[in-house]
Amino acid sequence: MKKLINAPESVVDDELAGVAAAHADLVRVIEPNVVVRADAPKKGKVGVISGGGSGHEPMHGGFVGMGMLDAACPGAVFTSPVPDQMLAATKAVDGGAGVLHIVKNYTGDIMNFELAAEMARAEGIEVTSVVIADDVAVKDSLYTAGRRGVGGTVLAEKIVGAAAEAGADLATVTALCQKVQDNVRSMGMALTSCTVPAAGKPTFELGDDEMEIGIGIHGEPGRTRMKLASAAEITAMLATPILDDLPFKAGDKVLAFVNGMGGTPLIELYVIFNELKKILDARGITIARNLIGNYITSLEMAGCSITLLRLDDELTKHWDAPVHTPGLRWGR
Amino acid sequence: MKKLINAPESVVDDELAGVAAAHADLVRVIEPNVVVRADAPKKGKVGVISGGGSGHEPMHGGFVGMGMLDAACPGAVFTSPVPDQMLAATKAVDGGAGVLHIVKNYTGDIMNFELAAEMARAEGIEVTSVVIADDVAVKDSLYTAGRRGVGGTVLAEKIVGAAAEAGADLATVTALCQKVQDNVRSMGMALTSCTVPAAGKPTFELGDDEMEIGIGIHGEPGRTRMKLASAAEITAMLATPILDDLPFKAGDKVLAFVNGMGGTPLIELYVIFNELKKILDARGITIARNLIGNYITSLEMAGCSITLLRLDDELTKHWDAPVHTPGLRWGR
Amino acid sequence: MISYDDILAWVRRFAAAVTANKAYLTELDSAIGDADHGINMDRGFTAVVGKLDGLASPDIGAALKTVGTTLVSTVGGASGPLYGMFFMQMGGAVTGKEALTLEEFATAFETGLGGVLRIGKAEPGDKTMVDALIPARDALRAAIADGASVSDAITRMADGAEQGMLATVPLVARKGRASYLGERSAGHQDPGATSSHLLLRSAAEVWAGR
Amino acid sequence: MISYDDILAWVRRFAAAVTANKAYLTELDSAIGDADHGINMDRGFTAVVGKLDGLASPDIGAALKTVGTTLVSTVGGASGPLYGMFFMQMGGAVTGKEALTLEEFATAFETGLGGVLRIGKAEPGDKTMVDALIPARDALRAAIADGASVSDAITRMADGAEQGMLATVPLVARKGRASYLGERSAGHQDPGATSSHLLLRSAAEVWAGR
Ligand SMILES: Nc1ncnc2c1ncn2[C@@H]1O[C@H](COP(=O)(O)OP(=O)(O)O)[C@@H](O)[C@H]1O
Ligand SMILES: Nc1ncnc2c1ncn2[C@@H]1O[C@H](COP(=O)(O)OP(=O)(O)O)[C@@H](O)[C@H]1O
Ligand SMILES: [Mg+2]
Ligand SMILES: [Mg+2]
Ligand SMILES: [Mg+2]
Ligand SMILES: [Mg+2]
Repeated sequence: MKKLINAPESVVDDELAGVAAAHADLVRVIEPNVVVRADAPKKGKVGVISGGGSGHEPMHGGFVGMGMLDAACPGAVFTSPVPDQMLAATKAVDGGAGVLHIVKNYTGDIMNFELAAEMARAEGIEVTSVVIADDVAVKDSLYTAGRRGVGGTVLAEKIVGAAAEAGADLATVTALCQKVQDNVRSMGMALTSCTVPAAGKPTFELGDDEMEIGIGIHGEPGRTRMKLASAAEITAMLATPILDDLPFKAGDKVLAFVNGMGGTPLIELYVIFNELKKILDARGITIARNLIGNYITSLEMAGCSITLLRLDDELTKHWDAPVHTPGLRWGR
Repeated sequence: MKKLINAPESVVDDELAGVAAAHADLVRVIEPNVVVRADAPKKGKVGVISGGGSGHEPMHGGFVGMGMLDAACPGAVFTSPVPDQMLAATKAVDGGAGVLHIVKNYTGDIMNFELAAEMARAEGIEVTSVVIADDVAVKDSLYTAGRRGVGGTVLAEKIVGAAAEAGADLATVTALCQKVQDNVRSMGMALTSCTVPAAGKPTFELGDDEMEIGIGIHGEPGRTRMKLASAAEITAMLATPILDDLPFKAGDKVLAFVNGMGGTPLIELYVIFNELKKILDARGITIARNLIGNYITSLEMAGCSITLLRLDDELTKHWDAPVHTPGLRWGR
Repeated sequence: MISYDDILAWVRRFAAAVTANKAYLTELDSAIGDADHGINMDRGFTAVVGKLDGLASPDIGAALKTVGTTLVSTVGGASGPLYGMFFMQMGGAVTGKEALTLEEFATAFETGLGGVLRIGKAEPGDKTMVDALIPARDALRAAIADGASVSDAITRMADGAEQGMLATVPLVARKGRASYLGERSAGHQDPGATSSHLLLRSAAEVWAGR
Repeated sequence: MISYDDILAWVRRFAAAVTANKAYLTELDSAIGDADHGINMDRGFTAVVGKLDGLASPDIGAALKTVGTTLVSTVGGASGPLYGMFFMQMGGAVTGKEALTLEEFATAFETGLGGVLRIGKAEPGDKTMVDALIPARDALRAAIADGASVSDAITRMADGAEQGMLATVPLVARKGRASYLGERSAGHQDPGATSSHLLLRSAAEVWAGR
C-alpha cells in the first residue's frame, strides 16, 4: 500500500487537522469529527448537513461553507459516520429553522442518520431527510437496498445549499433536494481498485487489460468486469443507461458532471467530457452547465463517473448562485 | 496501460476539444493547439502566455482566463510545444502592450520559446521572457541545465496574471514574474511512476515499498530512491531543502502550496499540509495563504510536491485578486 | 444460570475473536462489500472492552446497553447500528438482572434480534447477519425444549449460526452493499453472518461444560 | 559527388530508421529522461517524409531547410529545435546546390553542428547528441584528409558517431533532462547521441559502395 499517510488509524484525524488549518476562514472542526461552517449557526437559516465515510474527498467536508453545506460528518474510511456526529452537526448548525439531512442511500448511512434524527428531534430540533439514490448501475427494487447515492449528491448539496443560503424554509429546501434526486442519474467505472488504509491491500484485483463497469464509490466491485475499452466506448456504456433511465429527452437541458474517482487526471476527464458532449449532441440534449474534476472520489481509484441532472430555471439559478467552500467556489 | 483515452495519438486533441466544449465562456482553442482567452486580445493589456508539454493539467490550459493567462500552448505529452504555437499565441493575445512568456526551465521549453520570441519580435511584437526554475531537488550550477520549473509556475501565472489584468505595463509585469521566481522554491516526490500514452508503459519502475524523492513533473526519475516513509517524514524531506535554500526565516509569511501529481487524492494532500504546518510553525514561519490540490501534475503519477512562496503585500494582493479560469477561480 | 461475569466474559471473548478475525472479516467484506467489516467491528469492540472495567453495579441489562450504545457511537457503517441495536435491545429486556436463566437469555436474545430486524428490514435469505441469527435462535429454542444444559444449548445455538453463515454462500444478496453486485454476490460468505457466528461461538466457548 | 536524390534518400532512410527505433529511443529516454525521444523524432520525421514529395526544384539547400523547419514545427522538446537547427543551418550552407562534393558536405555538416552548439550550448562530455556529432565531424575530416571515398568517409563518420554514442554511457549528464539525475545518469546511453548515430549510419548505408 502506497499512501501519503502517517498510519491507517490516523488518516482521518490528520486530514481533518489539515482541513481545519487550511480553511479556518471557512470551517472549524469540532468533536466528534464534524466539519462545521465557521459562522454556524445562522439564526433563521435552515441548516443543511450531510456525511458519510471518508475517502470521498472533497465530498463532504470540502463542501462546507457559504452556499453549500453547514456541516459534514466524515466517518472512518468508507464507513458511515456514527449518530453522535450527525447529532452534534445538527445541533451545531440549527438556527431555529430546522435542519435537512442529505443522506446517501447506503444501509449504514440510512440507519445512522435515522438514529441521529430521532435523537435530534428528541432535543426539539426539526429534522427532515432526503435520500440520494442516483446510481443506475444498481437495479432499483423494493426488495433490495436500492440504488446507491453517488455523484448526484454533490449537485444536491450545491443546489440545496444555495436555496438555504437564500432563506428558503425547511419544507422548500427539503422539496428542492427531492427534486434534484428525482432528476439526477449517475453511473461509474473503475480502471483500478483502491486500497482502504486499514485493510492495506486493494479491495479487488483487476487484470492489466480489465475494467469494472458499474462501480460505486466505496471500492465495491461493479456489476461487470470487461476488457478495457476506448474513452468513446466507456462513455457510451455509462451515458446510455443514464439517459434511458430517467429518461432524458431531446430538448432537455442538463448539467453534465464528469467526475474522477481520485486517481484519474484531468486530461482524461476532459477526453470523457468530449465524448459525452458528442453523445448528448446526437440526442438533442443541451449541456447547459458542466462540472469536471475529482469531486466525489474513492481514495486513489482510477476511473470516472458521469452524472446528468435535468435542469430547469429553478435548479439552474441555485447552481449558479455563489458558493465558497474549500472544494467548490464561484461568485465570490 | 490503463487510461481513459481513445488512442495515444489523439489524447491532446481530444482533451482540447473537451476543454473548448466545456469552457466556451472562458476560452477558445485555435490552431495549432493554442488555448486562448475568449476575449483576447484586450487592447492595451499586457498579454501573458505560457506553455509546455501536456500531461500537467490543469496547467497551463486550465489557467487561461480572467486574471491569469491570456493563452497557453500545450505540446505533446511531456514535450515542449513548438514555436509555431507560441508565435500564434503571442499574436492572438497581443493588445499592443507587449507579451510576457512565462517559461519553465527545460532545455526544450527554453529553445522553443526563444525561437518563437524571435519570430514574434520580427513581426513587431514586444516580447519578454521570465524563466521559472524553482526545483531545489536539482543542484543549481552554471554548467548544467539548471533547476527545473515546477510548482512555482502556477503561482507565478496567477500573480502575474492579476497584475496584467490590473493594467500593469510589460516591464512591471516582467519584473513581478522575476520577483515570484526569486522568492519561490519547490520539491516533489513520487509513490508511483506515470505512463506516457505513446510509450505505453511506466517511465520508471518502483518497488512496492519504494518512493522517489526529488522528481520533476515529467515522470523523470528523481535523485534518490528510498523505502516508503510516513507523511511526516516525507514532508520533512521536501520542506527542509526548500526552507534552507532561499532561505525562509522566522517571521516570514508564505504561501504554502501542496500539490498532487495527478493520482494522489485530496485526503492525502491534507495530511501532508497538516505536517507542513507543523514544520513551519516550529520555524516561526506563517502560512498566510495556501493552495491544496492537483494543479501541476504528471499524468496519473501518485505523489506530491511542496512549493513555498515568500509573500509580501504586493504578491499577496495579486494572489488575492479575482481569477476566473477553468482550473482556478475566486472573487467572481 | 448465566451470571453477570459470564456475560462480561462472553463480550470479552467475542472482542478477542473479532480482533483475531479482523483481517478475515475484512477480506470477506472486500469480496462483496467495501473491505471494512473487520475494521469496523474491531474499532467498536476495542472501545467496548475499554468501557467494561468502568461498569459500576452488576446489572446485566445495563452492561449490555453500554455495549450497544458504545457500538452505535464508535462503529458506524451498517454493522454499528445493527449490532448496537442488538445489544441495546437485549439489555433492555433484562434490566436490573444479576443472573439469567437460559429462558431469560433466549428471550433477551430474541428481543435483540427483533431490533436488528426492525432497523435493518432484512428478510431471511437476504444474505445478511440475520441469516446466522435466526437459525441460532431456532436452535436455542429447540435445545431449551429438549431440556439441554446451558452449555449444550449455547453450543447448538452456535452450530445453528454456523450453518446459517455457511448457507449465505450461494445466496444472491438483497440487502447491504453486497446487493449492488447482483448475481456476482453469489459464491461468497456474508461478513456480517460470519461475525454473528463468532458472537455465538464465543458464548459457546465461554460457557463450555456448564 | 553527393546528389540531390542521395540527400533525399538519406533523409528517407533516417526517417525509416527512426520509426524502426522509436521504441528503443524512447526506452533510452525513459531511463534518464522523460520517455519521449523516439516518439518526438518519429512525429517529426513522419511529417518530414510527407513534405519531401512536394519539393519543387532539386535544391539540396532548400530541401534541407524544409526538413529543418518541419522538425521545428512538429517535434517540440529539446530535439525539435536542435535537429531543426541542424538541418536548417546545414541547408543554408548549400543553398541552390544540386550536388555536393564530400568537402561541401563536410562544411555543411559543420555549419549544422554549429547551429546545434549555438542554441543548445552543450560542451563535449555533457552527455548529449553533441557527443556523437563532434567525433563524427572529426572522423569525416580525417577521412577527407586521407583521401577516402564518399562511402568510406561517411562510414568512418558513422563509426565516429557510434564511438561517441557509446562513450556517453559512463558520463554524468550536465545538459538536458538527464542532468536532473546527477550521478544517477551515469551508466545509461544518451538518447539524442543514439539518434545522431542513426542519422549518420543511415547516410553510410545509403551511400555504401560509392
Ligand atoms: N439491512 C441489513 N440487515 C441486517 N444486516 C445487514 C443489513 N445490511 C447489511 N447487513 C450486514 O452488515 C454487514 C456489513 O457490515 P459492515 O461492512 O461493517 O458495514 P458496511 O456495509 O456499511 O460497510 C453485511 O455483511 C451484512 O451481514
Ligand atoms: N543543450 C543540449 N544540447 C544538445 N543536445 C541536447 C541538449 N539538451 C538535450 N539534448 C539532447 O536531446 C535529447 C533529448 O531529446 P528529447 O527527449 O526529444 O527532448 P526532451 O528532453 O525535451 O524530452 C537528449 O538525449 C540529448 O541528446
Ligand atoms: Mg463500510
Ligand atoms: Mg520531452
Ligand atoms: Mg463493509
Ligand atoms: Mg525526452
